[in-house]
Amino acid sequence: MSSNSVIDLKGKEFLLIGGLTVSVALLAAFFPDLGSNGEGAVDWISIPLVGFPIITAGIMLAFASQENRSRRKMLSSPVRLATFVFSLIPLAISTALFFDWLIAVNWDLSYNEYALESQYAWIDSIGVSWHVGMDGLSFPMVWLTTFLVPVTILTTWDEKDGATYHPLLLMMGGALIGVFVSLDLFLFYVFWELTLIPMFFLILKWGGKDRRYASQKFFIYTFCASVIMLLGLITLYFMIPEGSGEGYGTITGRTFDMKAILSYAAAENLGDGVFLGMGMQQVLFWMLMLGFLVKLPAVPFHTWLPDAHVQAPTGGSMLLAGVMLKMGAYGMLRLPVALFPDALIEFQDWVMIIGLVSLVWGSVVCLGQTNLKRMVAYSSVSHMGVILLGIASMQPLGYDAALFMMFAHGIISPMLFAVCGSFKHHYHSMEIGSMRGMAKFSPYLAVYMMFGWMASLGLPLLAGFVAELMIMIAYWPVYGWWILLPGFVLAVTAAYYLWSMQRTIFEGGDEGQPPESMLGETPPDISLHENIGMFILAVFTVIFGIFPFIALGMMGDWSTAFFEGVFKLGGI
Amino acid sequence: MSGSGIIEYAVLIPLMPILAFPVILFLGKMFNGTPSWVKNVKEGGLIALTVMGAVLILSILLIKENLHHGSADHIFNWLTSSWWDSDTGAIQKKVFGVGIYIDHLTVMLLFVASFLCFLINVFSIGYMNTDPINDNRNHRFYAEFVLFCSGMLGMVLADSFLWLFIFWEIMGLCSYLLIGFYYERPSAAYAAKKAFLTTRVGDVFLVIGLVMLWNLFDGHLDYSYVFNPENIQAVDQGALQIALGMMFVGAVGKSAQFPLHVWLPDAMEGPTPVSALIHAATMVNAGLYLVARMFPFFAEAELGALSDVAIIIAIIGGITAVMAALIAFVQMDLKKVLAYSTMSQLAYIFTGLGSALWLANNGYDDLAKFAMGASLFHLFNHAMAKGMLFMASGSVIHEMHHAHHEVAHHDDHDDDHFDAQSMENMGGLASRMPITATAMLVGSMSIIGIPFIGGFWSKEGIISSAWQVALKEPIFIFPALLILIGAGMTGFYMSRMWFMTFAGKPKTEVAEHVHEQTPWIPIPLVTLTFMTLFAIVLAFMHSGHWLGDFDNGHYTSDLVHGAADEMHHVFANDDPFLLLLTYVAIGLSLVLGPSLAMALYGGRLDEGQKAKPWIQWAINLSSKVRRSSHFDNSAWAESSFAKSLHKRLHFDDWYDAAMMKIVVGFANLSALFDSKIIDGAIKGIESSSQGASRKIRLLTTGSARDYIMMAALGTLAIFLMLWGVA
Amino acid sequence: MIDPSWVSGLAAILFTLGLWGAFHRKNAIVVLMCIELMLNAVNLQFVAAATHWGDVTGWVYAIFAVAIAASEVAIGLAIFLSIYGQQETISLDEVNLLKH
Amino acid sequence: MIEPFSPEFWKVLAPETVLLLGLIAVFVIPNLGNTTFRIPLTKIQVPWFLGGRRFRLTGAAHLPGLIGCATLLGSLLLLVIGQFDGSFKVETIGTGELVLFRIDEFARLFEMIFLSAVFLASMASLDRVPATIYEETDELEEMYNNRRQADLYILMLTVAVGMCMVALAQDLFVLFVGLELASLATYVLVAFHKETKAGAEAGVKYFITGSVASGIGLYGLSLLYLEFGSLQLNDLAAGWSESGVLAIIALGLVLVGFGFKVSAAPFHFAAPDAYAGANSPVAGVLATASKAMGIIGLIRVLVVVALPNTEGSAVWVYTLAALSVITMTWGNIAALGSKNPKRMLAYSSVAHAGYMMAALTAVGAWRWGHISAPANYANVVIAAVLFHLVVLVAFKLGAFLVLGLLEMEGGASRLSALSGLGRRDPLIAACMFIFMLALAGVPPLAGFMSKFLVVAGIVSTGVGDITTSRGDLLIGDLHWVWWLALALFINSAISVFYYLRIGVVMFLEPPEEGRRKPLPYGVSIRMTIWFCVCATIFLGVSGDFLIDMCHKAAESLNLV
Repeated sequence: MSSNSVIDLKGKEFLLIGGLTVSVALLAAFFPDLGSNGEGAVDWISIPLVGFPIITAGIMLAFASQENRSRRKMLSSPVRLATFVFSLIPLAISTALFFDWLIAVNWDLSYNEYALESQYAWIDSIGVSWHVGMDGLSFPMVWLTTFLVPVTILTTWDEKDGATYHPLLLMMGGALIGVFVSLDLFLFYVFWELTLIPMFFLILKWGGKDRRYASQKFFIYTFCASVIMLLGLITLYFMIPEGSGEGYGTITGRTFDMKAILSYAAAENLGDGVFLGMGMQQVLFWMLMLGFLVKLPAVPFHTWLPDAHVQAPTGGSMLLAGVMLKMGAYGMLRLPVALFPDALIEFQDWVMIIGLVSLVWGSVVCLGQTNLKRMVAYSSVSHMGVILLGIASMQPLGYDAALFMMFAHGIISPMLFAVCGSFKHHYHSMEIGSMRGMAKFSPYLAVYMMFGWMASLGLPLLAGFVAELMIMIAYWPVYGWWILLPGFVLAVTAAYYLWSMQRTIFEGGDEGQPPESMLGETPPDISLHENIGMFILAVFTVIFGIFPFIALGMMGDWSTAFFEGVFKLGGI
Repeated sequence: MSGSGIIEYAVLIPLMPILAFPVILFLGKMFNGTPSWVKNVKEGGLIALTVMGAVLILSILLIKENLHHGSADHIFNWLTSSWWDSDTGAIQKKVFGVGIYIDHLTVMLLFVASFLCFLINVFSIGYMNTDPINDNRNHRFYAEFVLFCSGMLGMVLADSFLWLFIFWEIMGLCSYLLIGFYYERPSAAYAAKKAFLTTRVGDVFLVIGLVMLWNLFDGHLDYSYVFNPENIQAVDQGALQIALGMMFVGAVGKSAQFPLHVWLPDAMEGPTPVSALIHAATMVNAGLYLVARMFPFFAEAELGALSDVAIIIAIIGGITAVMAALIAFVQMDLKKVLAYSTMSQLAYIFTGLGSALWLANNGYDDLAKFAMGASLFHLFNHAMAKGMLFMASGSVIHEMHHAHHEVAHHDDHDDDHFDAQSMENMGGLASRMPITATAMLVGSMSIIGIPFIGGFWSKEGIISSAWQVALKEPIFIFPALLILIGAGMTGFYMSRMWFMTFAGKPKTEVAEHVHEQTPWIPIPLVTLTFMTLFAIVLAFMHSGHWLGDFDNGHYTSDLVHGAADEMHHVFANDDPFLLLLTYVAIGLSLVLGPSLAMALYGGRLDEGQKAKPWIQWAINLSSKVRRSSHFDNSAWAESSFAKSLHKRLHFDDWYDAAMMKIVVGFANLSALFDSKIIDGAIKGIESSSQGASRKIRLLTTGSARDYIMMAALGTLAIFLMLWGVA
Repeated sequence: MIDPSWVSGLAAILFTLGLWGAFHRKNAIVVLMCIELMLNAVNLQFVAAATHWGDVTGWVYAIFAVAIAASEVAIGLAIFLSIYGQQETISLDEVNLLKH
Repeated sequence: MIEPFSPEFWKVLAPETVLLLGLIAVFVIPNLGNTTFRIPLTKIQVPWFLGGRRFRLTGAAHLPGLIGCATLLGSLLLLVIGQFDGSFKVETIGTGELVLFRIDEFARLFEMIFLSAVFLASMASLDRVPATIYEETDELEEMYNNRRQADLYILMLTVAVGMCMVALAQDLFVLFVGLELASLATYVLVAFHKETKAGAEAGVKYFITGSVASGIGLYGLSLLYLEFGSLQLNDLAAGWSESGVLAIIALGLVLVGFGFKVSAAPFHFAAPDAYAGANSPVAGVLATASKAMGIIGLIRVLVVVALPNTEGSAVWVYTLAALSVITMTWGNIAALGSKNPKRMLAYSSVAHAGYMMAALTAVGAWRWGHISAPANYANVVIAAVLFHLVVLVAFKLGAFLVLGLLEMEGGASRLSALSGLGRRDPLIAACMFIFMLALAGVPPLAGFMSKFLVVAGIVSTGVGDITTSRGDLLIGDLHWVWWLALALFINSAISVFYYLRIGVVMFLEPPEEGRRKPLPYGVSIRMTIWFCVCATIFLGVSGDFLIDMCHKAAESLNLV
């Protein structure tokens, strides 16, 4: 009776293992059933990519979080191993889907067509269905997420309280994939908000000194913006004519089905008129954009990001910068741009200005930062501005650039944050200038820092360069000499990155100057796990830098189809 | 031009070093300190050398096949995207390919690059591996070294401006890494950053230029498309001119020309092989290569449409030539003199290229090809000579270090601030380092343009070409005059360097103990000495003709006729103006400059010291000149101009001030603004809502009477509103 | 017979008085009386309206209202007693432990 | 039409009958004892059983609770079974012209809300007012004895009966009588902890303010009667379009009466005090069932009566819109800085009232002005409100129950009482966090679904069918109620701040001094919390059947 928990402590390992087994069994049992969509094909998305990580992580969390501290410590090593193994499953599946190992997938789709699509009835009364699918826009992001989760787990292997930390990362990954695969506005929004919760906990429980403020700011800021977006979505919902059939509400007669809405909007837009008329397009465009701009984040809605990043644990930062920011860009391309192309054309310059301001402001502010992680966070703001420029360029090339930027930044920025995390972890200081000559003590860390910094400042043959080059190409014909500003940013980016390296890993004389926070101890180099994690990231940065066509082929097909399907001739 | 034969393997030339990069890095990390790794593999040096040897062989095979006509090979499509025409709705595929493009320009630079990379690799094994300061980090040097070679070779072989830029940036990275090789020295870390940032400024413009070019040429950056005369004539010539001007800014940065020259002298913080390879012989030539690559645009564009760019190129060259030479007058650091000399000589080539481009654009095709040939020949000569000079200076510095250690060891000299690179500590080394002294002498003569030796042939060509243009375009008189003056100045500072180092009596005890003893080092010095002297053969082979026309140029193997032609052309030109010019130039560079230097810095060696006979004459001559002239330059040395020369004409100060005060100051302000105003607004909303919350909760007074009163007031309000609506 | 509208007017006045008293007086008992006053106004109104419409339901309503008033008083007094036992005051202004 | 007290009557009102029987049982059974009654003038002692020394079985302290819960559960089960076994049909109960009750989906749904809320609160109270004494003080002994338990459950059952009456009533006066029955019982419930200062004070304030409000409402009813000569909903609705000023005044007064029940600003002032002083399960009932009761009143008066089938008839839309915006903003802003979790929840419940009133405004807008929304939209909006009320029982009550669990070991009136909960009892903390997220409207929880539906309802009216009638749309073409949806969302965004703060306090801050021990166990309160959590998640993830139910209920109002 006096026990503080309903479940007896002793049987918990069994429950844990049992729960996992049950979830795996569920996966296997439902596969032929739940797993088959209308055409009898196997559903590779719903359970394997989305459900599995969330459910397994949820079960592990539910059990691990009930334990007291010492038992959690004991549990953490089997749990994180399990988490790591489980996180490899989605990665294997998404990789296999790309290489057609499981089934032949046609990624060369026309606009508003999706591969591996499946739809199940869910909330029929208001026209919500569980509708998932992938196309050239979402698949790279899905792969990126499946890739980053195991890498993040590996990199932050030694994070304290691993029994709950690593499952949270896995859960976050599942929710993020959910965002990218959902083809139903309601489902999309559900996952969109669901991603906040694991992140909130990651910051709150594993964060730095100001984690209380940062976690709340992160949550509230993005939540505020997304409710405005939700209002836009609901308004849109009632503007699509009633219909019947799968996905249409039995009570409202409308549908939240993204595919149906997109095809209706495209038909209207490509016809004589304008979908909903210009006035309404503009309003809805900005309502949706607001949610995505904050998530992106674009200046002036960016201030949550540095706070969140600086306080977040390394793994949280890696996923936050790697995938979560891209949700904004993804959403923009998926919804407002696709639905309201005329509004985009009308506000092309505004989108460009926001992008440009983010780009320039982010990089200039970077130069004034003294905290390594804060600097990297602002550099993310700057890089995300590039995506807006791509969208504003109104060219498939620009869209490809934006997509590739999302992808490349998704590989590079986790590395940057992993480096920052290692600084924090091993030197207990992220103040630029508080140390000198760290390359002497931590050659590996110095190498990864150098590599990540160089990749981020757009060194050719590393992933970041392709997108920057393409964005400049797409930008010039539309905006001409404004290109000097992105050019200026290229130089400033190099300046703050090099300057920060000069004042951390370089200099210091023959003895080196460890930070005061080391209290006179010799700083260690990074651990094996960090090393492996960053090495994997580095390898992929190089691979996608030298062979960008691996990802760009799919993206290019998508953007071509997108332009054919969305924009009217002579529209610009 | 489609690929067949050896060109199919050309891709290996940049690929092998780039693959060697991780291999050396990881092996080095693994076997660091293992005796066999140090002794048998030279800490990775031999791996690099093997690779570079293979590259050299492959390059020579490739060169052999392409001596007469170029060829090209498409390897794969790097990335594909599309462009949407909003009027027709047509979506056009845009392909960025990867390929190899070889013409005479490529061939020449490929040789320069692979040859020098190989030789400097040999030199490095001698230089780096015997320096205790480099223990356990030479693998890093060799890894970065091969990566750099890959960048240089790749840039030369690339078949489009895009890939040129990509490899260009890789070289930039390696330059950064290698300058900062001794990262623990603040000066090296600073210099590395400065080099990267300064070139980055140029690169930004280069990118913009490329983007403009891409747009002009309908989504193409590959040479085979953009050099097509029809395509060139089809584009807006004004826009093309701006694009080329933008690209030129990139070249200015990379080749350390005014006003982006400040990084090169500081780059000497890197190990000497790096200075030799990157900052003298290869990477700094990238800018020249880029400008030379633009030649077809000028040749095929509308007459005179692009001449403004050509003039700007020449003027920048002229200014830099004189400015760098001036600063070189006062430098005491051996390597810095060479650095300024590099800047100055590169500036010559720029002026030559400017002239060539102007001539090409204004329809003087033959003159243009001559000028282009001369410029590129000078590039060749300069690369060989300067590479050698740097290696020789490295040899001097290295031996000075050794000697310093010896001396300090014997005498308990606790002199940590001894500067092994300062010429004030040298002197009289001619007898103690015969090979080095010889190499340096030949190299200096080549750079000065002493008749018949190396650079003379090309330098004359550049000066005469510049004056040729000046006759047609008055504004060109300015650069032409500058480089003519510069010729004399070159004569002065190169001689000054040589005499201060090798002639006279040793100025310090250390200099007395110097011996030439390190293995590996002499090999490249000797090779390059012969290479420099060999330039006369190349000149007689009319390599200018061959170089000046990238695809169809030809050379002659009939040396006798070639020699006659060349001698006639140079020393007995039919054009009296050019003839006069030649002799003025020779007079300045051969007589005026060196004699001034001799008068100031010449002198006999120590008693009993005897230099090799082919050096001794110069020493004897200098002591004679000095004794006979009694030239006193102290007034000049005290002048404020000299002081500002010591301060490198204040450019560095101004740039640093601009960077630290304006840019960083602005950035700090921005950061403050960001956290106080933008984020402050968010925080303000929060705190004001908290305040509102407190106020609104104060209305809940706790007294039920107030509650009832509020309810009554609410009732009243409801009445009023209902009333109003009804 | 008195015109029902007069009665309605009286009810309105009573109601207003009751409401005014409810928030003007401090003593809980007096406030309770004021509430009774309001309920009495309701009763009057119902009776008057029933007469006006000639409908018995109004009277039934009135009787129910009386019952409601009575139970309200009962409960009210009980609660007041308990607070008086505790704080020795039934001044509504002094019972303000819970606020904001 | 079924005559009252006919056999048919008892059959159709079986759940309510069970409640009444249970009420009597709670009255009688705990009082069974060994007393005898001497027949006067004789010496015959007849066992009388009421009073005296209680039997061991009937005197057991937990008995009243069990009877009460069993009654509520039985009644609830009867309701649910009746609803789902297919035998359900709409019945009216009355005599002659007068209709007293109408048993339709709407009424049944509300009864389910009421009964489940009261049932959960009663379940939780089984622990909250423990049957066994764990502290040896006279006062507590007094408090936890059998009699006191019986009182509590008598009141609970009375509340339930009154509320059911409100749900069924077809005559405004009957409705009001039911409302008074429930209200009077809640006054006592709030003051149940008369021994503590806060409890008694809360009771006083709630009673005074509530009485005034119901007095105002009753006066409004009397005016309505004066105007129409009847308080039958049908008659009022039929006659509304020809009514005069008196009707509008009456409407305003009635609005105040119900406004107090839903705790709309500025009639909400007593609510935070009452919630803070009452024990938590009771506060939970106030925030859910009692509020739902007020909403029934609003729907009956505003939507059923004052919304006749002609355009431009809903004169109250602007009033209600203003009221709703003020209410939600006031509630949220006030909750922002509140350091007392119970007061915070009270303010949040004020805000929730504002959301529902905004939805009702949309219904009114459907019959007001130039809007051309399809007729069935009103049903969608009302369904949304009903859904909100149902799920509110899960997470609002759940949140109060967690506070109740904390009250078992001390107070729960400071935010710091929650601190360290994540460490002390992760499960309960997780539950609390889920409730908070649900209140904030974070998907995929029930709170999101309900807020989503409410906004969807408002927007549906705001958008109407302008898309089919007009080509080029501007923002001005939307009906102004659309802006209410915006206000609602902005408010719910503000609200995240204070909901999240609870989470932060629970998971981040160290426990208070003296609160380091594990929480008291309390099987039944934990079970109810668990039930609430499951319902919160389940209804959020798959609320389809509930939406259908609510929609059917809304349709049974026959608005269209």
